[in-house]
Amino acid sequence: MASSAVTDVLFYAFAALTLLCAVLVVANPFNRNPVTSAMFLVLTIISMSGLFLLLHAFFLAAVQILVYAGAVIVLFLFVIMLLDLKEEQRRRIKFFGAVAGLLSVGLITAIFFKILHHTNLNEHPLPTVEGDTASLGKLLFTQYILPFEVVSILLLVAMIGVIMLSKKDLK
Amino acid sequence: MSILTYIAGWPLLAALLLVFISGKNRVIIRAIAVLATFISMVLAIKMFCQFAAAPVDADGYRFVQQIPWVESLGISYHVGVDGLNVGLILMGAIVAFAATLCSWEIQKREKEFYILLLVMSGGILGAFASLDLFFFYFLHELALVPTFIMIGVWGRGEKKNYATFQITLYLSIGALIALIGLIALYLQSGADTFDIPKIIAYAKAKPLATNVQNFIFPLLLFGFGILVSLWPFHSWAPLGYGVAPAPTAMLHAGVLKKFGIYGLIRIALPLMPVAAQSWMQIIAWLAIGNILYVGWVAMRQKDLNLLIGNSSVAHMGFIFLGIASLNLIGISGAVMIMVAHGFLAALTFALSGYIYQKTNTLEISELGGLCRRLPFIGTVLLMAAMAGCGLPGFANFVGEATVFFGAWAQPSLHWAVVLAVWGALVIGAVYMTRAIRNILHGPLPEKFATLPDASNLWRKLPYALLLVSLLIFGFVPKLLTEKINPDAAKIVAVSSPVVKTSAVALAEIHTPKSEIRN
Amino acid sequence: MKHELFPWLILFLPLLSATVIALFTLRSKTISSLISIGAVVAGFVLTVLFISANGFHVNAETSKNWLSIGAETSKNWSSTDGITGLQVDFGLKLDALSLMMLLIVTGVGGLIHIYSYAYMDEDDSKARFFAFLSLFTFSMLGIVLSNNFLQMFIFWELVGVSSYLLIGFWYGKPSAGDAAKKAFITNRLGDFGFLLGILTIWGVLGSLNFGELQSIFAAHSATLLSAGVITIAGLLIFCGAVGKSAQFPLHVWLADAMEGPTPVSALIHAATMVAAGVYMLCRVFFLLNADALHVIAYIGGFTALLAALIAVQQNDIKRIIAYSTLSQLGYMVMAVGLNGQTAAMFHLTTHAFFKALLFLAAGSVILGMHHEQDIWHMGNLRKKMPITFITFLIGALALSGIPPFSGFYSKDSIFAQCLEQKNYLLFGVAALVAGLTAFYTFRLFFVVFFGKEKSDHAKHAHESSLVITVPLVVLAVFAAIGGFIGVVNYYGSQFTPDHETLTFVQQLMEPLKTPVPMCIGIAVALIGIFLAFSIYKNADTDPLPAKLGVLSTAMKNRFYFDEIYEATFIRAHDTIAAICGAIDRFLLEGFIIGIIRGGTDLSGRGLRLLQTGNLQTYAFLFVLGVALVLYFVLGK
Amino acid sequence: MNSSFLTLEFCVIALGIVLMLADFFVLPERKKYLAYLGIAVLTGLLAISFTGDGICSVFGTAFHGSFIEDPLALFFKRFFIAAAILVLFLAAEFSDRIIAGISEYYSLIVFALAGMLFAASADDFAMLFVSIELITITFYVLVSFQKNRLVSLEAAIKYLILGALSSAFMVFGIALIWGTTGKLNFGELAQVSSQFLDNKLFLTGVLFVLVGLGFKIAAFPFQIWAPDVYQGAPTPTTAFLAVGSKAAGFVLLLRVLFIAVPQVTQQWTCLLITMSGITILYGNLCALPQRNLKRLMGYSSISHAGYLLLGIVALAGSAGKSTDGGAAILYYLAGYLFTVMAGFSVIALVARHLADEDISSLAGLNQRSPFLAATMTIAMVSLAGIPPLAGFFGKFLLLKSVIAQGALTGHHAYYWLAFVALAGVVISIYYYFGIVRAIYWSKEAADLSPIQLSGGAKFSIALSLAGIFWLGLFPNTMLNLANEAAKVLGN
Amino acid sequence: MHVGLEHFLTVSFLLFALGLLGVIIRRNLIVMYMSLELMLNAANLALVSFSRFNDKLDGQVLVFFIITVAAAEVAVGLALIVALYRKRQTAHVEDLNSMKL
Repeated sequence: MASSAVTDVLFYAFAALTLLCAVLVVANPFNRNPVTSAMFLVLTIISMSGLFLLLHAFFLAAVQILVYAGAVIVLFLFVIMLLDLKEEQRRRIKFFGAVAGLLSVGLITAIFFKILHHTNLNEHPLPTVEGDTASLGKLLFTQYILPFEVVSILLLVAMIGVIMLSKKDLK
Repeated sequence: MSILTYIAGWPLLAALLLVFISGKNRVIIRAIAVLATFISMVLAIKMFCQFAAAPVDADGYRFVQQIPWVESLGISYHVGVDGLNVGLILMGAIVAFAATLCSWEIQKREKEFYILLLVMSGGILGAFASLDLFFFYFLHELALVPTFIMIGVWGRGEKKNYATFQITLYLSIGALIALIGLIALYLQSGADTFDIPKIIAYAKAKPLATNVQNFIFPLLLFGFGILVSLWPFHSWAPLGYGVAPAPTAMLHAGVLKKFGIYGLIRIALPLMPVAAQSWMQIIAWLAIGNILYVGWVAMRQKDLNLLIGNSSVAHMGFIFLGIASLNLIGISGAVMIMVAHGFLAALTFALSGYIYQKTNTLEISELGGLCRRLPFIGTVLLMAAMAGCGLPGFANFVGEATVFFGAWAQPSLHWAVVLAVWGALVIGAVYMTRAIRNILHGPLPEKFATLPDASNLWRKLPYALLLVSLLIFGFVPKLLTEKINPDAAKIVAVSSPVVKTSAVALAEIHTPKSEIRN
Repeated sequence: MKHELFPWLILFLPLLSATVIALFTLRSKTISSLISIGAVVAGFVLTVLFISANGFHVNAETSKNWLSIGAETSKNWSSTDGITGLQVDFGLKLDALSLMMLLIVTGVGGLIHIYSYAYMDEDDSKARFFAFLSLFTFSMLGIVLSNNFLQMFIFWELVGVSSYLLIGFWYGKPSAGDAAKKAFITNRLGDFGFLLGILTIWGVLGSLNFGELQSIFAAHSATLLSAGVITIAGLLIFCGAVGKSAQFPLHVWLADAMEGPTPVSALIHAATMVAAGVYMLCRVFFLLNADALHVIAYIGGFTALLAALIAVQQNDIKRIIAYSTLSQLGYMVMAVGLNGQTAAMFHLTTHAFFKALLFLAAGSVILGMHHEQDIWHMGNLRKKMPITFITFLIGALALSGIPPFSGFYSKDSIFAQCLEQKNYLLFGVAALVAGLTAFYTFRLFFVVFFGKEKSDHAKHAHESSLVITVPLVVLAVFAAIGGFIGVVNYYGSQFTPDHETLTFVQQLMEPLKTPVPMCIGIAVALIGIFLAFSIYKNADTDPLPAKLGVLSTAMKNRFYFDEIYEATFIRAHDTIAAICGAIDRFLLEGFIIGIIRGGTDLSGRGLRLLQTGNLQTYAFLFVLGVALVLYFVLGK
Repeated sequence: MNSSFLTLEFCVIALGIVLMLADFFVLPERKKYLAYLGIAVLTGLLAISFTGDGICSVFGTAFHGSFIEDPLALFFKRFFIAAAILVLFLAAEFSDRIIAGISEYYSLIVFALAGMLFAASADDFAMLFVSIELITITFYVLVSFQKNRLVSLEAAIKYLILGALSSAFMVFGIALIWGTTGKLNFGELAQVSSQFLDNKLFLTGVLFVLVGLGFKIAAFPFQIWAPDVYQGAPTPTTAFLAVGSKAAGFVLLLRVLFIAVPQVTQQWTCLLITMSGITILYGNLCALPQRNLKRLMGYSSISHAGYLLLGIVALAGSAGKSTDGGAAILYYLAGYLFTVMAGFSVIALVARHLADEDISSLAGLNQRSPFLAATMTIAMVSLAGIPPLAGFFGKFLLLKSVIAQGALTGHHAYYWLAFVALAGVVISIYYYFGIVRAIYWSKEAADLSPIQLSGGAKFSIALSLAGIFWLGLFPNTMLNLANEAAKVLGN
Repeated sequence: MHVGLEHFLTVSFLLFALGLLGVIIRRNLIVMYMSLELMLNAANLALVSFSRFNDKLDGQVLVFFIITVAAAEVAVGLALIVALYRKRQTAHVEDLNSMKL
């Protein structure tokens, strides 16, 4: 890491953005329209790809933006628009549910941090790996060829499923 | 093939055959059922007669047959008899035949009824003949399930569902606790086989550790105990028998129920002598619970079947007392009662079944004076009641008296014997004679003026058969005891220390001032 | 020993007869009754033949092993090894005691059988009746011939059940059913003690055989007879006798048992069954020590007095005789308690004659009266039923102890025994009872046979048929001469080794040896008869209640024993039963099972509430689950 | 690389594609019979798996260790194929109720089968992930296939959200495991996992994977989805979910717990005991008041997951010394397959014209079709674990393996677990017999018209029944197979 | 302080927790679904950072798979939601209430 100060600043910036946007996805105090959530999700994803860049995962950073921001979120928006979910605002988050949810999530988070705190992460001083397309592709098509193929079937299945679910009934 | 395989196999085979016969052929179905149980009974009698002459294998069993079944677990189909189960198998086969004859009156879904009845008969005969722990349990369960179904489908009365529920749950719990005990036993024995003779031989050389014994013994005691309606886990029995169709009650109360005790004697005592010793007093207490408490409960019953059911539970107490005595006399007596009570319970339930069929009620207060219309049934019922209160001449007396003597030989059980004798001679007499007084004696209600008695030989046969069996063993108990003794002695040899009865008593004689308190 | 087979035949002929009747000839009254009579008469003939061939003092045993478990232990009873075996023989003990009893049972029993032939003629179930009679005879013979305790217990029980069957013979009558039940249960109470006594003896000595036990006792009498456990055993065994011989406090069944047909009353309650208790006490006399005997004597005496008092105020002809039986049995038991087995057995024998006679005569009266049993509905029957009248008179005299009738001799020997033992209290009781006996017997006698007819039945009464009167006459003869025909000899030689055989004249004069008891006995009897004569000669109603007041009511109501038992023993049992029943029903069946069932059901229904169908809740629960597992594994 | 290992998988995928494409060439009314094509092919494959030389008898790894062929994998592959065959029979019966396209339905079943086959052979976390996702996503679609029924969609969405949630946990777990150890392959992980026993990050990772797999098998506390999904899904899907998906979860669970991280598993015996006990009780207790047959089967399936966990507990406790627990699981699953298929076949056939599958719809079944009545009875009795049927011997083996641990270690927890299992069995007897009672002696039987069975239905039910009896009466063959397969899990 | 693995992991954990929270408290199916995406992304972030600091690429390959699978899942999920909406005119969890207890 050549300029650690810069990367540090960038990390904090991206991390803060990611988390802030994530909070706004989940619990936007001003607006609970799903569209807003989706937009903040896009932001989250984009700032995450910034983090990916910091980690030298260039290919994934690109994929993240292309697939997630470009395709998945668009899909989300498309569906939201299709469904016309206006009455969402009228329903309020239930107090009890929120407290219980916060409590259990808080518990998990607390355990997380306790664990993280207690774990000695043996750091490698000089990471050299680069997540470029070529090396990733090589790995994907040699060692991970089988999962890759399975994923292709998975996509086929998903396709069949989506078509089946979306098509109008003939009868 | 061992004759035992045929004894248990014929009813099962017949059950299988019935599956493929249309339910409309009532006569054929009955004929097959009767024939199968008849053959099985004849074979059982033949086996009983040939017992003494039959060759004995190395472990002391006769008519042995062994076929490996699951080698990796050490399970094999292994049947054989010795003195402990020869009487039970004979009794079971006779009762099965009688029960089949008594099924004459089942009107609806006969085919299914006979199938279940045959499965039940075959299963329990197989369980008694089995010398492999797994099959022993397996076949018992096989016989048990039809009981629930029969009570549920063909039972009578308002409490049918509740009774079915209770008997199912109780017996399942009992069987499963016993199963856990048996599995633990199999594992702890270290013999790596389910073969009973092998386990016993192994345990003789390498006895189970005391703490292991103390852990497993109660599992078997209470597991099997629940199956035998050991107090205070008895409440399923009277109720269940109260609603059960007569043939089911006959087979279950008569034969199937003995499985638990047989298991205790066959498995628990020889393998866990130390634990048995330390549980002796508790078993005696529970036995007294059966005899006295349930006897009193029986006094309160207003329904004939409930009364018989409770009395049958009370009788189990004598068997447990015999087991608690842990000596040759007591255990021989226990085995004797098992056989005797099998005939008796079957007989009484057959009779109550007949009465119910004809009068449509078993409320004692509604009956009365039946002797006038039912001389045959009435006489047999009277004799059964007398056998039930331990009258000499019937096999029950021999067993009970033997148990009393056996338990008396254990000075620490004197108190129990006193109470048990009270239960046998007084309480038993009270409820039995009360019932007889109210059912057979007194004036005959108008509505029963045309009751038909058991008219022909077929109808009389099951009752006569059971009664004669009771009388034969009552008059000539040696037929059984001679067979029981050597094998009971083997069990006692491991499970009982030398009893110092007369030593104690005589020491007190020599010091004139001392008193003996019971 | 000649005719070894005869005793077996005697024993089993009645059983055979019962079986044959039950299985084959129930439809034919005549054949059945003849079979039954034949069996018992044949038994009598065989007994006579056997005795004439072997004499009374055979002292033999024949036995077969019946039940054998484990090793023979009786032989080495004194070793310290525990009892490991149980040996029960089926054997016959033949000595003067049992042979005399055989004669009585088959002889008197035979007469009763014959009498029944006519008495039960009208009954549809005559065949069944004779089957029961045969069964009863078999059981009684079994008791008599038993050579060991368990066998005796077996027949003891069989006697109980056959009496149950006979008492409840007219099962359609509710009272008969109740009486049978009562007799059976009361007997069972006694048997409870009996069996425990047997167990105690066996537990100590390891044997059940009378002969073996006797020799053990003979060899170790000092240690054994002073042991507390033997006292207890003796008393427990005596309980059996209390039940069967209807001693206080188990005397309540006997009077009710009169619900059975009259021959049954005669057979069971005079000659045989009730005598079994006394017989048994004599049989096992060797193991009764002084303490036990003491108790026995007083119980006997008390019973005698109690029953006599009750008898004074009864109005049912059979009940009066029944209480008289009780009272006489009290005598016998008292005699045993006073070491007078000979006297006891003597009285038992004569009593069998005259009491059977009285019962049968009463039966004849009842038959003549068309089944009317209340004495205050009778009267003036002496002319209409002369044979009955005469024979009844003989019986009554014998019962009252008027010389030279048999009762005089036997009663006198009991009196003498009291004095010999210097037990003046019991002597006083005995004398009082003798007076009462004479009084109530003749009360009955005068009311029934003298005075005027008190009902239409009495006016139209008639003498019974020959089949009935012939047994009466035969019994009357024995009741008259029974005192001096050698009975006492046979018993004496059985019980007292140095007994000298008396000649006929010596027997006749025997009471003179002890003039005091003789005189007192005769005196009180005469007083009793005189009182009865003066009060009841022409009485239409009983004047006594007015004079005795409360006492009379108490007597009439049998001193409220039934009520007391009802209120205590039976009530207690019923209460306990009710409690147990309630526990069973509500606690075990209802509460505990209810809780388990309800708890299971409820927890099922409760848990199910988690499955709200709401995805949010599901997600929450899922996450909560993860959190729990995390915490469970790593959180600590 | 030995790609002949993949013969079965290739054939199955090809079959799936063929079935899918056949949609274009087959007349609509004939499409129903495509199932029989699938059945024929799968039967052939099953036969090959037993007889084929060099196809299934050679064991080893392929694709850089991400794919493993061993007896355990082979056992499960046969199991899955058998399950798929029976499900296809059922689906063929069900075809008239699937309006969205029956050939797709068949092909999706076959694709799910492919996912299961991959899962059986998965030997690293990547394979684990993709195969399990293949199964899950296929099931989302399969569950929603009766999209004209609201419950079907609703079930699918519940399954989807909760499934995705569990996937997220699993993925995160995989990330943590890989992050701390640097290994994805199970075998390699096993060699290093002992160094990470106190690395809580690693343990959390394993735990999260466990969460994902626990979700698949519907073990407490991840069981919550099962009743709704079982109830809403089309019956063949439910059946496949109950056997196939659950078994896939178990094979992966076995591999992860006992091949990848055996030492960790050993540490967690206590957790597993608790999970198993509560799962048994939960399933059985909730089933008690249940009236909807399929929902009841959902609860029952939870309890059976609990019983199966007994075997896992035994394996965990024995630390690889004894594989009895594993064999018991395999045996139990085999029995469960036949039993559940028989049960669901009856439910599907009886509730054909009914809106819901209430227990009362079974009323009078013994008059409508004695064969179906007997089948249902036998299935329920077997599920309750009563001899001489498959369920009994399976439970016997499971109990035995657990008690063996109790006997060996002297820990009472094992005995308590056995007692809990016992209590569960007793409770279950009650509701299973409730079903039997409904068949034979309920009074209000509205519909008494006889039920016509097609040849295929008869055949498949007969097959299931034969399996139930075969496993109950002649356990030897299957037990040997199971023992052989379970040896993989020992050390 | 030098930014290291634990910083990235902290972000990842927080992201995961936020996603979890969203699934629990939001009632709109689509938003729930987005929250699930957040959780998956948290895993991705963890994998990528581990990949960097472990000096191995396998993690990134996994991320690749995860993204693909997630996309497929989203497609199916959204199709389902649409199908449900067509049937029931809602995308709200509380309206999914036809099966319970």
